[in-house]
Amino acid sequence: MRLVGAVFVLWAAATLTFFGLRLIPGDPAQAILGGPGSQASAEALAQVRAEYGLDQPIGVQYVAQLGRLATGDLGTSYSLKSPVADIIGSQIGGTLLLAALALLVAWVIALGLAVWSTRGGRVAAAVGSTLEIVAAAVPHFWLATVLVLIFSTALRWFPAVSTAGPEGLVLPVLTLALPLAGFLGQVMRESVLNALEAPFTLSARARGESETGVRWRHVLRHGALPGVALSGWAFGWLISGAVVVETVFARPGLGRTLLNAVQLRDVPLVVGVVLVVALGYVLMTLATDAATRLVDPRARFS
Amino acid sequence: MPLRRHSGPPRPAILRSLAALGAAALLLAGCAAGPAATTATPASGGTLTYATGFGEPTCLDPHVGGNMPQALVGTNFVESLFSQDADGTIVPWLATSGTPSADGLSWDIALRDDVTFTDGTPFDAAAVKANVEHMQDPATASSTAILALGKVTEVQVVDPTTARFVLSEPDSALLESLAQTWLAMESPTALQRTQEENCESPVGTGPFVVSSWTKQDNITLVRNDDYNSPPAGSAHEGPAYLDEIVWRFIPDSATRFAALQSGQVDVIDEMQPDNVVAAESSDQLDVLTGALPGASIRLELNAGYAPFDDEKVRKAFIASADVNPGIESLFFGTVDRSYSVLSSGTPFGASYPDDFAIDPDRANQLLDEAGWTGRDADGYRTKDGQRLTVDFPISTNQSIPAEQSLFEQIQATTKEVGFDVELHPLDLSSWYAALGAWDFGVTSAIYTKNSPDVLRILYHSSNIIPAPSGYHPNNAHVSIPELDADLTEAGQTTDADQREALYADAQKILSDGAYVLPLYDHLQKIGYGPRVQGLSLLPTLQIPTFYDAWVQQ
Amino acid sequence: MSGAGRELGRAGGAEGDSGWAGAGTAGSGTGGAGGTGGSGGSDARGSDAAAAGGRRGEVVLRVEDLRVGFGRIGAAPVVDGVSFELTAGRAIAIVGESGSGKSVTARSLVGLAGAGSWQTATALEVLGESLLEEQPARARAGAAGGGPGRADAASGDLRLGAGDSGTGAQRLAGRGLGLSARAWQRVRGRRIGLVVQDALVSLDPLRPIGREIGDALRLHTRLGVGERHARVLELLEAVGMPEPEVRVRQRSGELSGGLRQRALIASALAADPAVLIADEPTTALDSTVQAQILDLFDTIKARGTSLLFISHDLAVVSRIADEVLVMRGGRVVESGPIDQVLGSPRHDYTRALLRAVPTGVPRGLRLAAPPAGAVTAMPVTTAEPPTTTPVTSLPTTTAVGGPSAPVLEVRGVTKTFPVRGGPRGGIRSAVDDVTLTLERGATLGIVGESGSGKTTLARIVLGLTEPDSGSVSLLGEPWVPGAEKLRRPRRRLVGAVYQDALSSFDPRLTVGQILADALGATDLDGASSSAHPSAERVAALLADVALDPALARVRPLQLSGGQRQRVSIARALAPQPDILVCDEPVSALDVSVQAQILDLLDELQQRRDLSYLFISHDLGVIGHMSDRVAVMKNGRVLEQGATADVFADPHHDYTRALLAAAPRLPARG
Amino acid sequence: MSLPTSALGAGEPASPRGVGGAAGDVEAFGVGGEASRAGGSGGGIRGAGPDGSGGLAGTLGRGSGGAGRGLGARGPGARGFVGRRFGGLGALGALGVPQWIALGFLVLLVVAAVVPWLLAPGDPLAIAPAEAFRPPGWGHPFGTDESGRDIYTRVVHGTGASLVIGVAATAIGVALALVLGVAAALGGRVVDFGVSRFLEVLFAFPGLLLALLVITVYGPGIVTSTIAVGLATAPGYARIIRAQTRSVASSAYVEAAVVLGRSRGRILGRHILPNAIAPVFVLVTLGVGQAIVWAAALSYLGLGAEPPAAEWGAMLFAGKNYVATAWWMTFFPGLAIVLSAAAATVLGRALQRRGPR
Repeated sequence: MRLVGAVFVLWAAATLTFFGLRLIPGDPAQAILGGPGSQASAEALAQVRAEYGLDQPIGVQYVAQLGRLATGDLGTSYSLKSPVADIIGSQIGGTLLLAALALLVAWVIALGLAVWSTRGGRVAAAVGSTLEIVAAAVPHFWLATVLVLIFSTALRWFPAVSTAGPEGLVLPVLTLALPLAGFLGQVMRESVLNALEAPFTLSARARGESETGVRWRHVLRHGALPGVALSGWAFGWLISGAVVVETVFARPGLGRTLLNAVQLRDVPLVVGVVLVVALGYVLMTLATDAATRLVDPRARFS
Repeated sequence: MPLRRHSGPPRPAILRSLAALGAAALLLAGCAAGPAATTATPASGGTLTYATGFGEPTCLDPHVGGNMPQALVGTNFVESLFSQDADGTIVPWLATSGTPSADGLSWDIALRDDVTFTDGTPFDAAAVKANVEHMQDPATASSTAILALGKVTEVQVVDPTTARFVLSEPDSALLESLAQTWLAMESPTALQRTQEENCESPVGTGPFVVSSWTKQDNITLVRNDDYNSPPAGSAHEGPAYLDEIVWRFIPDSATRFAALQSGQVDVIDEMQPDNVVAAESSDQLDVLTGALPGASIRLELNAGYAPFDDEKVRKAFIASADVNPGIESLFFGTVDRSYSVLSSGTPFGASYPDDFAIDPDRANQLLDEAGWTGRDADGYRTKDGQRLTVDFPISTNQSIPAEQSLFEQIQATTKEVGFDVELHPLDLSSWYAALGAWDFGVTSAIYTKNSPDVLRILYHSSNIIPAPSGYHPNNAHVSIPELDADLTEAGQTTDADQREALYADAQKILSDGAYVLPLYDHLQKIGYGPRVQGLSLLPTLQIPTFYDAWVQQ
Repeated sequence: MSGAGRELGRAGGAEGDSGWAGAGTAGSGTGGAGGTGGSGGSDARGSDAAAAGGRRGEVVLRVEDLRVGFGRIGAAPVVDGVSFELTAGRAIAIVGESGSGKSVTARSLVGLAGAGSWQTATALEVLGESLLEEQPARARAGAAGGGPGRADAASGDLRLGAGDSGTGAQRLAGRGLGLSARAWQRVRGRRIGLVVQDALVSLDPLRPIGREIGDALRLHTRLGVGERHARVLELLEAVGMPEPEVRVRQRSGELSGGLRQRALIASALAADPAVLIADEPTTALDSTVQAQILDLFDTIKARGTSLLFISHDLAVVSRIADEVLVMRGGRVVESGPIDQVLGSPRHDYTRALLRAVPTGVPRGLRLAAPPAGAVTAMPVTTAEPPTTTPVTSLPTTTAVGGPSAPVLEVRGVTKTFPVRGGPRGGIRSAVDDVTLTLERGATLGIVGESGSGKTTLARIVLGLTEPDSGSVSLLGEPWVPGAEKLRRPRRRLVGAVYQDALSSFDPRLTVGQILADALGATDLDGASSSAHPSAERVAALLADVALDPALARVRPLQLSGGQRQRVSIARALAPQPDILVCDEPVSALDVSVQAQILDLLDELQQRRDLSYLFISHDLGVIGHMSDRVAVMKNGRVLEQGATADVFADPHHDYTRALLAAAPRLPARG
Repeated sequence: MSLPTSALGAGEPASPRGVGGAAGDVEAFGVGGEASRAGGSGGGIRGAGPDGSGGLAGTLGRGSGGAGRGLGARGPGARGFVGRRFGGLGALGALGVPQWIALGFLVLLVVAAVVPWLLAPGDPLAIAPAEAFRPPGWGHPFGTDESGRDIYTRVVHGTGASLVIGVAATAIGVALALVLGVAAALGGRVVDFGVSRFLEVLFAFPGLLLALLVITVYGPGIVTSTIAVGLATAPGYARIIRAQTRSVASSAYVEAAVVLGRSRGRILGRHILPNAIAPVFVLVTLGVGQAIVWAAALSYLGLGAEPPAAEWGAMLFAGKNYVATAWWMTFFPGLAIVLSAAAATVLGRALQRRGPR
């Protein structure tokens, strides 16, 4: 059932993208022949249209593309001229690394902030919740600019653009992670507070557990739980954020590929990226469901 | 997506004239002298990192498509038959000479016999023939070469070192055309491969070789140790100094400059005006500039459709569009106001500053005369209930932010006399679509071409008719028989004085008719850090060359 | 009033097991009275403590003049002058209704009264060791906290550490006072075990119970991992956990309520504390399970662990405790040996509480004291507020049918639900071939434990759930199954009263709107609801259920539990129904409030000739309310008949087990 | 770019699951816990069973609202949507200092949006090339931009556009979501299945791409980016509304209405819709801030308001090119975005927290 659902999601995403791109002004044949404005000859255009089946009715094109997708063939990029699968294959690693690190960092920040600020008194609680709200309200592009100004231009601690080494990941990851941490932190704080007030923590205290023990052994898990559940959503959010971050920090990745592909009307590439992202979302959702169920037996019994 | 300039559009750059490019030469000489001021002796070795804002090529073979990103990176690994010196004079490169037949219907190009492509294939006449065929193949979809070689019917291999270009009609610009990177020579062996493969790693004779291309990240070029074919005018012979060039794509201009400032990259292009100023005032950074040949940056008024089909309205617009203060403040003095349609890097440019005087009173009067007498609630002029609206599609790829700000100022100053200029920043595809549909009142388009013949492309009435791709270079919709005649004749004659007179007349017609509002020269602005020495621009297209460049270890 | 305290003190001394310090001001006396009692008790206690000798009689927990409050120190204490002594192997119970302060008392003994709390006591000792710490600033604290009656400031009016639990944000009050957090941690679990309220959610749902129990060992013993595991298994065995090896790895969500409570007790006992405090340990449990847990406490007590047992349920208390303290509004109103307090209560409140227990009270007898009587005169805010005198002037509707005409017949009703997560395609019978008859003017009680299917049956009768098979007829005509459209015109004949009254009210509506809505429904063709029922009719309805008509303007949220249930009843009565389906209508209420509601239902039935389908897990309530009773288990009716017959002579084993498990008061006062 | 509405406290987890279960934790702005915190001293004293309802929490709660709030607590299992109800404007009484600051700021924003000239009499579009790139100082408190326009004036005058985008985008998203969510919740299995799958697809679709497509098709501009943000946020809202509506539809008070014999239409109109929609207003408050941020993101990508509109995102977009030389061009519009979004969040969360039982 889940599989059917996943396939449906992928199909619908592909369909939506396919027709969505057809609404956009711009001739795909032109895109194939080196982009808009190129002085492609009429014969070249005609040849390309025939070759790619662009002279067929749109329904036929759609069925053909769906047929190819069904066999796992993502097609060939109009603009980059290489197989979409190869392009995605070469770009996905960077984005996944970025997204995974950002998610991890966001998690650590959010959970740390939630746990810290719920034990340090009123001021800490206010500071923690203000930080979360402000972080969640910061647009990434602005944050990226500010981070570069401070850490790259002024302090020269981290490079402004991505490098092969890990130091180049610091600013992009922070840019993505901080706003996300704001969101996760808000949710985790609630959950930490609830856990701190839950009878089972009273029970743990009554057993002689220290405050640190209560937090470490009980509260942390409960605080993390909504974070796990939200990770599927966070994945989609990170991909959208990656478009901006990859552009600002000149990192290779799916986000930049997607943006370029849309602007170049590279239908196969856009469809390919959308499918991969949708697949990633579906997998992420399944994984977080499974993880939630693993961590929280209540989910199994409800 | 941040704005990029030039990433997509082709740069048809056809050289039709052997005439010297005096004005450009002076400018170039001055600029190129900058880095050479250091006295240190060149040292071999090291890696240089270049960050481009022009975008990532979709194919490294400059024959395929043919745009600025390809030319920029391609200059490092492929070479042309000819080059130009700072004066614009054709100088030998892979070819030693070019001789036209008496009737002008064939050219014999003599080739060097000691050059080998980096894959071991010898460079000879057969290679030239294979290259021309490749460029002319519709599947290659070369936008530049197809036009530039439009008159070449075939290439005959006379002997291994002589290639004969057979023409359908005389073409005095053939050698200039061949000087461009988009018509550079590639290994015929490599061209046998699929286009996909050739796009990944084209093989030329250049000082560097494509080592790897990580999409959306970088292209790595390594030194060609067997290199022996520097263009005339180079500072040294033999292989290049640099071990390696890492070619990166940093679309965001602020990030690009930050990377240069932090020393993360050594050279950047597409510098923003404020960054140019910052770099020039810094003792760490230097800037290399050169005016790109062809048309200046200018506004073209769509005379084919309302409201600019009325000359009075066009004149009113130009009389109210006060651009000088903006050019001064937005560009921090890095550019000068131009009153010529032609770039200062192109000969025969003529200036008519008086035609562009700011005079709001006159503008109002002209609009009144043109019947735009009403005013609506927002202060815009109206005629028969229609607002005086001018749509202004802006290509966010082609127009740099300072330009876009300038357009906003034009919008503000023309509003005072009642124009409702509506700015529409568009991505490249949408922008071309808008232009193709004549769905605009005014626009700004770039055209780089190493000859005043660019005027014919831009303003000959035949170019109102769109190319199969839907694009029409004559965006001003200028259709004047006398102008057509001037431009055609100027393109055929070889007499410099006659050409000057013809072009001056043509430009006067354009100026009188108020079809174009010239703004300033289109500049190549290259910034580089303290490690870099010996960097210069190749005069043909003002592209940086790294053959003589070296880095301080 | 303070005489009670003195007398108790004597009684305690005579027993030799616990000396009762002055129990503060019991009742409406002035604050000063408590003071004298307190100091007197202090002396008495001192001699008792000196006399205490061997293990058996040793005082393991001594509490003197404990005061706990929240907010400003000394202001509005929620526990006000509680004192007692607990000796080894004995059990003391604290009994009281919501808000009496009994849970706070229990938790403050381990320094967990809650965030923002303050606590003072003249003595608090476990096994002779004081849990108070002398503070140089005590004089100030005394001035802040003590009234004129706090005579013994010189001997140390001491602060306990304010609660270091809770959200940290509120911990300010605990700053620098009382035991250090670390010292409290050594007490908790090791000296005093606490089984906190609400067993179902008091174990971390994300951790295996073995880890939860093992935590106490980890914290208080030097046992290694393996030894701890072995000990955990022993503990589980000791608390009667079946298959301990399996259970030890399960999390609380995988255990039934009874097993959770056993695991929780095991975790509290793990480090072998001298005192085990159990806060409402049986409340959420079915009566048979409750009986088992009480047996477990007996065993624990028999092993020598002293028990402090907190409960609202006098019957449960009577089963386990040696002594009892009756608390109300933070004060001990009466205390003494269990038989004495329950057998011959001296305080009106105790008497009222005992009287309110329905168990064994014949049908028709009032449970609550007459309105405006002693109970409501007590200066305590949390009890059911005074209500207007029940209106007697309404003309009683006369029954149309004969006395034995069935108004509702349930025939062979079966309902199954698919079971998720079980074996493939598993189904569970919620209601299995149930046949019942409800006669006019009578009450049919349905009793069963959780999961017995009684609520599903109620929903079927209400036409909310379609049965798989079988039928229900109403006044002889088909009712269920059938299209809702056909049922709707006769809906007014059947009203419903729910356990959770609050959630049955639209939160946007005021009491008046809710009732007006219900009155509007009287128009039989439901659609024509435009006619706005008058405020008078709403007021009359409120008066019917003895509520102040002024309450029409408030939202149910602002009402007390008893008031809400009255509104719920008023709503059910609005369309002039013949039948009320009452699903656990009193199980969320305090016993005194429960008594009032049951009295109200009784009275309404008599006045209006209503027929009740009355569902409860509580045999006492069922026995008091029902003419006939049906015993349900696993969806089946095991036995039904006249209430007296079934209770006196149960035919089914399960019924017998239920009756045996139901805690009873030793004797009616 | 789907709005993280679930993060705002009311969302279902990603999987199509009911309201209960693990969802309980995600949406665990549990009433009980909330109440005791709000009361200031309840600290985990949450009753269950006879001793619970209103017991300690009620006793301990300070102020008028405190006691009542404790009453809803019936153990964690009972928490969730049903308990979270909107208490109307009475909630304002419970605002703390940060909430009042946020409210004050939002009032200021509304003033700036409605009568900008009160706060900034200048013309936001008036250029003065000679005055370009002036740093903040006398005359130009926030400095000037590349065309010499006063940034303070532009920020003030940009409030309207930004707020309208935020509110309109959220309104579009919520309106769409209401239709989808209510249809899914009440429209029977087939409709629910269809709508749920559709929403899942939208979720799986990168929100920014959805916005990109909309904008590329219809051209950039305030209207388009408003629609784009609205569309992209709709699925998040729709899930919440669906869950909320289902929860209300299966609530005890709806059953009570059935038992009273009320017709389906009347139950829908009188009970289900009002109770399902009430919390949406809170979501809108929370969503407006995020919508402003996302609209700004589109502007940043050059897809938002057309120049020279004084819209905050567009100002950021223009300013980013001069970030090294004229930081004030990005700082102040950025600050305006962050503060507005944060203020809306603070207030929304206060309403969400204090309003319900």
